[in-house]
Amino acid sequence: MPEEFVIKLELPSEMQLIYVLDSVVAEIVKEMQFEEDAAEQVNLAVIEAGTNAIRHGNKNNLHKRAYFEFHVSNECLTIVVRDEGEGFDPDDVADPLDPENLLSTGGRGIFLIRVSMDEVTFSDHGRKLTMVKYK
Amino acid sequence: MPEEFVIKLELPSEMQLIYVLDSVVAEIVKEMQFEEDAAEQVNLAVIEAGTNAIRHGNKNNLHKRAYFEFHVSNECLTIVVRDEGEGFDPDDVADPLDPENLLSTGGRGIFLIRVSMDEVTFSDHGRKLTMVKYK
Amino acid sequence: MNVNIRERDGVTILDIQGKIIGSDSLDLKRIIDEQIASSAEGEAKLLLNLAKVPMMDSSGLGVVVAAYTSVQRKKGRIGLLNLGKSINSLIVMAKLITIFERYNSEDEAIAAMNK
Amino acid sequence: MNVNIRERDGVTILDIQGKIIGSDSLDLKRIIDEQIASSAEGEAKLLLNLAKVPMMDSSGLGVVVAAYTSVQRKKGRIGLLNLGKSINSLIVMAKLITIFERYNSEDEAIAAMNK
Ligand SMILES: Nc1ncnc2c1ncn2[C@@H]1O[C@H](COP(=O)(O)OP(=O)(O)O)[C@@H](O)[C@H]1O
Ligand SMILES: Nc1ncnc2c1ncn2[C@@H]1O[C@H](COP(=O)(O)OP(=O)(O)O)[C@@H](O)[C@H]1O
Repeated sequence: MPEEFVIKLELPSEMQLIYVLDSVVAEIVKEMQFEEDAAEQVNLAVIEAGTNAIRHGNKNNLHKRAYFEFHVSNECLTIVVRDEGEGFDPDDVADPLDPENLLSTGGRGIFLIRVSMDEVTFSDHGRKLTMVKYK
Repeated sequence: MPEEFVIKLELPSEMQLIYVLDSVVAEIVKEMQFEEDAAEQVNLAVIEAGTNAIRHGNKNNLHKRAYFEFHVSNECLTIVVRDEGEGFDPDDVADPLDPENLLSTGGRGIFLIRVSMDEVTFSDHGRKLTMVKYK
Repeated sequence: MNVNIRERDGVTILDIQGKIIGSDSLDLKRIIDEQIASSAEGEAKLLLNLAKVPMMDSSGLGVVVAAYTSVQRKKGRIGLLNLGKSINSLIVMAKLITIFERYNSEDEAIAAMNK
Repeated sequence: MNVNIRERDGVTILDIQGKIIGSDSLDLKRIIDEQIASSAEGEAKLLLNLAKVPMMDSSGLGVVVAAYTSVQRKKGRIGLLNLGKSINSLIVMAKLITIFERYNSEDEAIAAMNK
């Protein structure tokens, strides 16, 4: 594989298309020869980020789009996810490990992204998420 | 599934990435519930078009990109493939069914695209290929 | 995702196949809710067979948590069968490992849930 | 794409697994060329088992045509085993159906290629 390159994917905000995202990630981590555990963590983080962009960011509005960039290099995979929503404050999200939230039915997505990836940065008021996984 | 929407994919010109394209197409035809034969024809046409864009159009130059658009509607799938090459004259391609070409090792890609899809149009001097498959 | 439903010794077994991601969790929630709703108080015994589920996202996990809560409320039980490594670590990360009954064999699960 | 190579009664069988698309055809060509190069005149007998190949693109087909030509030149034979519907129709569309020896059973193929 060559040094470094970028794959881009752009989806309308329709949850059923998460499988398209899933298949792209699966091929990229396979091509990059990530180890199985790391591959599954990347897969999970991307699905969580895509779901948030489509559901919370774009509010399932089919005219709004979710943008995915996969920056492939020899050392790591950097993934950028952007939506066209109103943004949010990623620091103001409840801790799903707080005992009172343990049996909550939601609120674990961002937490799982943070534990699955090596670097996680939100910008543009939460509308842009950049995450890195080293090999 | 909603009325009509567009999925976009952008790849650097690296033949190994054809599997990313392949997986995106597979998910889209599955989601659209194409019949098996039609799904395989779309799959083949997209692979041929992607291969041509990367190999002949962009000449495997990693800094040049291949662009794919999948326009999904209830009646059909319209696929647009673009490259950043020098273009070519699609009418000036040898007929692979001509007896003297039958045992040629190449030259069947565009032919297979034409027989697999319902509508095939080249524009921008062969740099843009639009193809339609009805359900 | 596909779900097959069968009964064994008073336990409703859901054999789930495929990743549980995106909108799959809504489908799964509907199926589980129906099963719980149609069980009498104290009779809801649900076993989710995840042997053929290679991956689950946080909304899938949320559905399992919701199922746990509803079943508790009806004084029933819910068990997870054949968790793969990745779903197991999902549950560990979410600190839910001590909450769910987990089994590696169907016989064992059925026996335990009927005790 | 993966290729496993085995010998049976003087026939080299290539069990191919996975789609043959994109750069796979270069890999396949290298493997086939080696097999043909290492066979003596009149001895090159190649059987491509495509049972587990769900799809092949035009470059894959080009490799099969090239193999046919090289084998002919060496007075050998090449056969295609277990063609699925989609590869069969690819070969039909390319008007190569009368060119290739095709078989649906390995025993039959081996017997025919040793005649
Ligand atoms: N892209 C986004 N745009 C707007 N709000 C978001 C976005 N991502 C997450 N959020 C907000 O953060 C909350 C927590 O997200 P998350 O941890 O993924 O859990 P969940 O999606 O289950 O609510 C969401 O409920 C939502 O309010
Ligand atoms: N996107 C493209 N840009 C430039 N030339 C192209 C493109 N697609 C096809 N061609 C030209 O048309 C020829 C025939 O293409 P095709 O029928 O796909 O067969 P093959 O790829 O096996 O040569 C190619 O050899 C190439 O010269």
